[in-house]
Amino acid sequence: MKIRGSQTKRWVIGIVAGAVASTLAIAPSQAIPVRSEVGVSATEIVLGMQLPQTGAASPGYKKVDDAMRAYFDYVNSKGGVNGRKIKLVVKDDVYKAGLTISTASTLINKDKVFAMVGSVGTQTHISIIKDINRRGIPDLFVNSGYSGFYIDPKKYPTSFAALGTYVVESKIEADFLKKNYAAELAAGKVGILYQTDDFGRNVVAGFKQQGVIFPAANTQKFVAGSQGLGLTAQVQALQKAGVTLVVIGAVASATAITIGTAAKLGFAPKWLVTSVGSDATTFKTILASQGQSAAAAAFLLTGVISASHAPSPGEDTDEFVVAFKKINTEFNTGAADDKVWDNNVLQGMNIGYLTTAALMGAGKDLTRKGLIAFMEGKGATLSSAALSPLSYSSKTHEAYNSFWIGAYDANSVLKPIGGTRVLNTTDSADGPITVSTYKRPAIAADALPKVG
Amino acid sequence: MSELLKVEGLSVTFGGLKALNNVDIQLHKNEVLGLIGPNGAGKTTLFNAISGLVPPSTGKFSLEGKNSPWPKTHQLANLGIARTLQGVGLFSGLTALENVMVGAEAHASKGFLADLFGTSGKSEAKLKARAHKALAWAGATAFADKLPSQLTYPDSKRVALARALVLEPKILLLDEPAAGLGHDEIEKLANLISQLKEFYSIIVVEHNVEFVNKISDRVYVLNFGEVISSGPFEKVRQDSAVMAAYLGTSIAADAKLGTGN
Amino acid sequence: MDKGKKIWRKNLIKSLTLGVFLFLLSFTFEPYNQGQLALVLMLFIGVLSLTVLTGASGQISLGQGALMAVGGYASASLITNLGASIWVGFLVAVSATAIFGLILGTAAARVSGPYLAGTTLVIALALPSVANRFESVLGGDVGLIVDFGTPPAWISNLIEVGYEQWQLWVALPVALTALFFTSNLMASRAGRSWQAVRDDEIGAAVSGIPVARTKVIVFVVSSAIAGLGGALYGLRGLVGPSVYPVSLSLTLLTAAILGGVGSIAGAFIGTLIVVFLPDLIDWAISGLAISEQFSNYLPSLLTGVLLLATIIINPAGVMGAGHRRKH
Amino acid sequence: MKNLMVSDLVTDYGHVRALDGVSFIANAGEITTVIGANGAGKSTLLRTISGLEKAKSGTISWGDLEITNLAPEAIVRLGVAHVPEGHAVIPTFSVLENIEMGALFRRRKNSTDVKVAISEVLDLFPRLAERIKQSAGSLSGGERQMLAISRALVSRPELLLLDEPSLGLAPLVVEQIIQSINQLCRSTGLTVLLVEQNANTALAVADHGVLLALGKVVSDQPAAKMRADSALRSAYLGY
Amino acid sequence: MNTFISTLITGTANGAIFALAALGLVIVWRGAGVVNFAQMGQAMFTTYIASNLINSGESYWLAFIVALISGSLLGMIIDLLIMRPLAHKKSSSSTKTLAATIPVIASLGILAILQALAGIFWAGEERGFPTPVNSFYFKNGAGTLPFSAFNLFVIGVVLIVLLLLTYFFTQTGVGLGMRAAALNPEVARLSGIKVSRMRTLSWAISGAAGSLAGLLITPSTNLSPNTLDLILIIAFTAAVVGGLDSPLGAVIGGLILGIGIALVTTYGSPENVFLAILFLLFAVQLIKPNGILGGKQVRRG
Repeated sequence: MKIRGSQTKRWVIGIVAGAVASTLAIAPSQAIPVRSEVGVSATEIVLGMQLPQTGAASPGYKKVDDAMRAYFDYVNSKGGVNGRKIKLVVKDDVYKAGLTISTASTLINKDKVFAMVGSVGTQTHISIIKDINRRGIPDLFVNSGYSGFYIDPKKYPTSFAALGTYVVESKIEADFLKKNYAAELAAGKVGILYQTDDFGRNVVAGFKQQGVIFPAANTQKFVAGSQGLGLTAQVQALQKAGVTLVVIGAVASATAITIGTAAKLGFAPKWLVTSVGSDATTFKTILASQGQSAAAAAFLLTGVISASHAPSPGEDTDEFVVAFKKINTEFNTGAADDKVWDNNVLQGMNIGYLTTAALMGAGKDLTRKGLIAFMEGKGATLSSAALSPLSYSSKTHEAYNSFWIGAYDANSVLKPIGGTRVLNTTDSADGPITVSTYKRPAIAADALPKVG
Repeated sequence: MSELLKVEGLSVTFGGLKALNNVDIQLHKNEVLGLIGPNGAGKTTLFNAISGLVPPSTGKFSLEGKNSPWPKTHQLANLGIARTLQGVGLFSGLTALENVMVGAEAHASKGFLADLFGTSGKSEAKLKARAHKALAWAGATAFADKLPSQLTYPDSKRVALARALVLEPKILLLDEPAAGLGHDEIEKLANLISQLKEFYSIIVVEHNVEFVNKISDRVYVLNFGEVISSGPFEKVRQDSAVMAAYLGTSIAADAKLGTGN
Repeated sequence: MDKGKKIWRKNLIKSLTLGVFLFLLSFTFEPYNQGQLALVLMLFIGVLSLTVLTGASGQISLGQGALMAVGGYASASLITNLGASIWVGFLVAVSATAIFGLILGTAAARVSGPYLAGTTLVIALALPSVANRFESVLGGDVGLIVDFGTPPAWISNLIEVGYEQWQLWVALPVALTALFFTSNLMASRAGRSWQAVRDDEIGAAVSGIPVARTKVIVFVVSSAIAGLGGALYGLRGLVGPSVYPVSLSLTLLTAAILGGVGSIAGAFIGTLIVVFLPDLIDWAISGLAISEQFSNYLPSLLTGVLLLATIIINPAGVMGAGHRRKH
Repeated sequence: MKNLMVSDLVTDYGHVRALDGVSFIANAGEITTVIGANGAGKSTLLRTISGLEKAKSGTISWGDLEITNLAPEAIVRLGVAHVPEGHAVIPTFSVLENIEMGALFRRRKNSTDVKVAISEVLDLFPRLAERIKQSAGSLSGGERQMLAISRALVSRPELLLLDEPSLGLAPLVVEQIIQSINQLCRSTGLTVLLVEQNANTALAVADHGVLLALGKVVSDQPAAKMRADSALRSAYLGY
Repeated sequence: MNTFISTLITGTANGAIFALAALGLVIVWRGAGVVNFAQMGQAMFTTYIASNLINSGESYWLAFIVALISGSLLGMIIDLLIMRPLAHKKSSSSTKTLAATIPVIASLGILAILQALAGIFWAGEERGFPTPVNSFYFKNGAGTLPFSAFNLFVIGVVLIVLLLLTYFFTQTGVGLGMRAAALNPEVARLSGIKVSRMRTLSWAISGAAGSLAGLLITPSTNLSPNTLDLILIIAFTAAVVGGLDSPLGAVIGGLILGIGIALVTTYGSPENVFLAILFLLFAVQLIKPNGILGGKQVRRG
């Protein structure tokens, strides 16, 4: 046909033109550029981070990046690390893995980051971890408690955790239950509500490892993200089962719905909430926007048991809390809501602190290999606001291995149960639980890490 | 003379309404059959029943003396029955030529894999040649590469006719071929149909009675879903039942009186 | 005058031309744009599946992303559980999705228009539940980690290949295969009969086309193409529910509409638009004092506006349906 | 008194020229019938007058007003009611609702007036009054036709466009409906434009006849004369 | 308390809300021939508006009224700006076959825009949403009754809305006109009914119904740009189960879905909820394509 004939002709012309253009263009790109480490110049270190800044998974977490940047800005105001200013490029992935892959590509190829720091989320991080590791890009202080990322450094040599793993935390919580609620456990009066994802399943696994197995009638679950259908049925079932203590393995918003729903049902068991779900700010924000008064929300949180590896953000006497709070006030340029001091801000500050320490430790001649070597070799010697030591080594890239158990007081501050803080230590495998003897080094007067 | 197509005792009901009641139709070889009747008499329903678009409640269908179950619409083509549609029914996204090629596909060797691997070029070329021939028959060669939306109504009717002709069917069912055509065009169409008669047997549903008179060997007159008269047009026209159906009772009586005088 | 005797030759030339062009072009690209181009090719396959389904047969699916997921899971579970090569994964993805499409199409042949749209949307939303239900095979919420791997030795010995470039090199032959076969089908009886059914079911039936069966075939073909695209898309790093969200289906639909439903060239152009629009916006607003919150959502806002504008101003899209026949 | 005047009206129906320069006058207070074979353009004529189809050229005047190509809902408000072909009622509505529908736009003006109008049409078709609560779908063909006419009449039109009321109905029922219309026209001065294929029945009651063939007026004369006109039979049966 | 009864009551309260959302879909489908996939996106948007008002100290009831009014305004705007031009646009021959799907695509475009706007205005942040009445379950001595004042409020409000809508559609002239315009636009126009105005009205009513559903469901689901997608799917399924043409069917479908989901969650596994919805949708379409109360006419589209 005439039309198609002419179209074929156009294609042929296209081919030739394209080929010519391309061969011309190939020449310069074949020249090998003088290589220096990506993302590092004499004056700057570019770091990348991705997290859900918006969307359903964003509550709480969206504050972490602002806090990190505030700390880096503070460091920069003091001259940076070895004369280099730290620049943090942040991408919002809305907690959709498809998008994470694209934003990671942008960070790596367009923004040319030296390393990734503090990325948030398990499902999203899974989608890029292999690629980041293959490229040898340091993937420091990942905000995910999923042990699969860290326990086998041969698999993911560049990824390091920022949190204790879900399994470690759950094992320590299970141990706490066995010691303090033995009667309830024996009577089958302890139940669990968890979300059916890696996080929820890891929580169940941690308890199981310690021999705490929940009877079927006391076990309720929901599909992560589908709390949109309400959790009334699950809470009612727990109420009917007559449990007096409920473990919640869910994110903060679902935890808030659960405890709020239970209150409405007149169901008031003891709650044990994993640290992920016990974010006091998110908890109170959600209950408050449900129309609960601040007092009522605080009341619901009072007495809830949780675990932490760090001081509570409400501990006004803790030297790290005091120092970080001051930096937050002076340097945080995030939105008004995102600046409000809480555990998310504390976590962000802490990652900023650790990142600075690692960059210092990697030395003046900053390379990716050097940074990872430092993390594996000396990472465990770094100190931070956390009350737990770090476990980085060539055998594991887990971070904190110790947790203390506390309960929220009327001011929504997590306070050690029994008044004295006891840190328990274990690993993500079958290791025993022991009491930690770690003493956190003090923070320097200028609130900068001292390495080497 | 053997019947090519025979429909016996055909009834069609819609809900409680009897659209066709015990209709018998025979079509002989190389014959043009006219199907006429006032609005709502059931002409198109009869076509639709023959072409499997509406299910008959009773009735027998036989082709070349052989009884067969009522065909499904897409089987018509294989049985050698082609039909045009009242609303023309061309495929708006395809050119006139491609429209006709679709009609010819029943004759083409089928093969999804050949299509997939692009090796159906030869049969494509054959289809194209056949389609061009059919377009030529229908006098539509000039607009082979046009889309239906670019055609005038009479031209698109030619393409629709070509799409039916390309099947080289035994039986051609033409649904209101003259509707919407001008005087000259109707003249040309009548000529074409008398040429086609050499090769095909044709049933025409049409409300232009003059046209039907010109082309048909025999006509069937339907009213209220029943055949009220049949035979050569001249004879049927004098039938008082036909006059009553068309003109109303008393005027039919007047007319009869008139012829009587 | 081309007698059209060798459909495959014409389409092969067309596909290879595009392939060679993109291949050579990729050398001039930075890794970022190589990656983006690879993404275009992956999504292009998905859009092609809609071109077949919506463009050729008039059926609409909001679950094309879910079909891609079927392909992704089929190939990924084979790769992770049995250590199969990605090339085997593609074949299995196509077959598995074709079977799935057969089941879906048989059911879907009974519904059309908004019913089909709604039903396919429910399928897309139910995907995470299915992944959870069969956690041991499908990896639950987390999904299955797969990737393009590294180029074989005979290539990497020859030339240094970046990861993005390797993505592109894998995506290119796969996309071209899809392009080649789709072009063949659309240029021959199969495509013609699909369009006939789309335009006038009764007209198609009296022309001897079995309408119901044809609709199912279209579904199978479309699903198989989507499956291939899904397997490829999964190789970016992960096959999991959050890789194939409902928004992926909507992206495909947007690309198909923007480019012009039913046009293969339009599918490519539409995909280029949806992939590069965010970059374009980034570039356009850089230097403007716009809040991050606003700039984050600007691409999806503009995509929505573009979609509405297209269907209001010119529903035939950039290329216009049936453009190749316009005189 | 208003006459309906149609001049040089051209309307395309899809691709087909359905009306090709139609001109005639329907006198006030009379029944004018438009007859012709299938496809002559009779229905298109009514649909163009009532605004359902757009005229390509030509004018339609209703009294002093030109109503060409106004929206149907506006034309109804000017006192022109159209009963389309095929017993156009809404089957899931009750008989009363179908009738009320026709008076909706008048309701705000005077609701007692509407009640009176409804009772008037029910007087005209007492069979509908008996079935007032029944759904329209349960009515016989003839009753549905009566209902469709009632729906139009309740808007108190001055001109009634009636399209093939006899379609598919038994002769006796047709007779009854035509007579009701005749009676109404004579008693109230309603102007009626009656489209019929059943020429005799229509001409029997009409004052004036317009014969259409292939979109053109072939004869326009008093009904009594037309009955004897040979053009009539030729248009229908091809003499 | 009895598990079965409490499940039933929870299911009924949720089902009443689903019914409302499904009813909104049915009204626009009947009135304008569009399945509006943006409906719960509109509801999400207006609920955010209400939430903002409440957070800034206004009373719940003011926010409630504002949400309903903005819901109906949003519906009207969508019709006037997008759907009406689309309907009036002469479909060119090449897109004629896409005519039925174009409104669907348009509604998806609207959904995308609304969700993007929610991101721009409210950062897509997840929020709770208050209830106007106490949502604590009633106490009976030591035990707890299986319902709260809010449950009663929801069921009551939905009942009142249903009664009002029934009255509106069957007893008022405008309602009659809307039904007529939906069922037979041509006869309606010949009766002097302004059909396009009736369509706009159905968009407005549907928008308000959707908004109300949003206000009532978000206290138990929280509010984020995507939470209500789920409700759309459930409402769509409810409407198809009941018959897209039947308002009563929508209500029954909503209740079936509400109670069904509660039963699956309690006695089955919450992981199966979606699969159950999908199964129900397929089963109805295969066995009774026009729904439980759907008309006999061949489905459009």
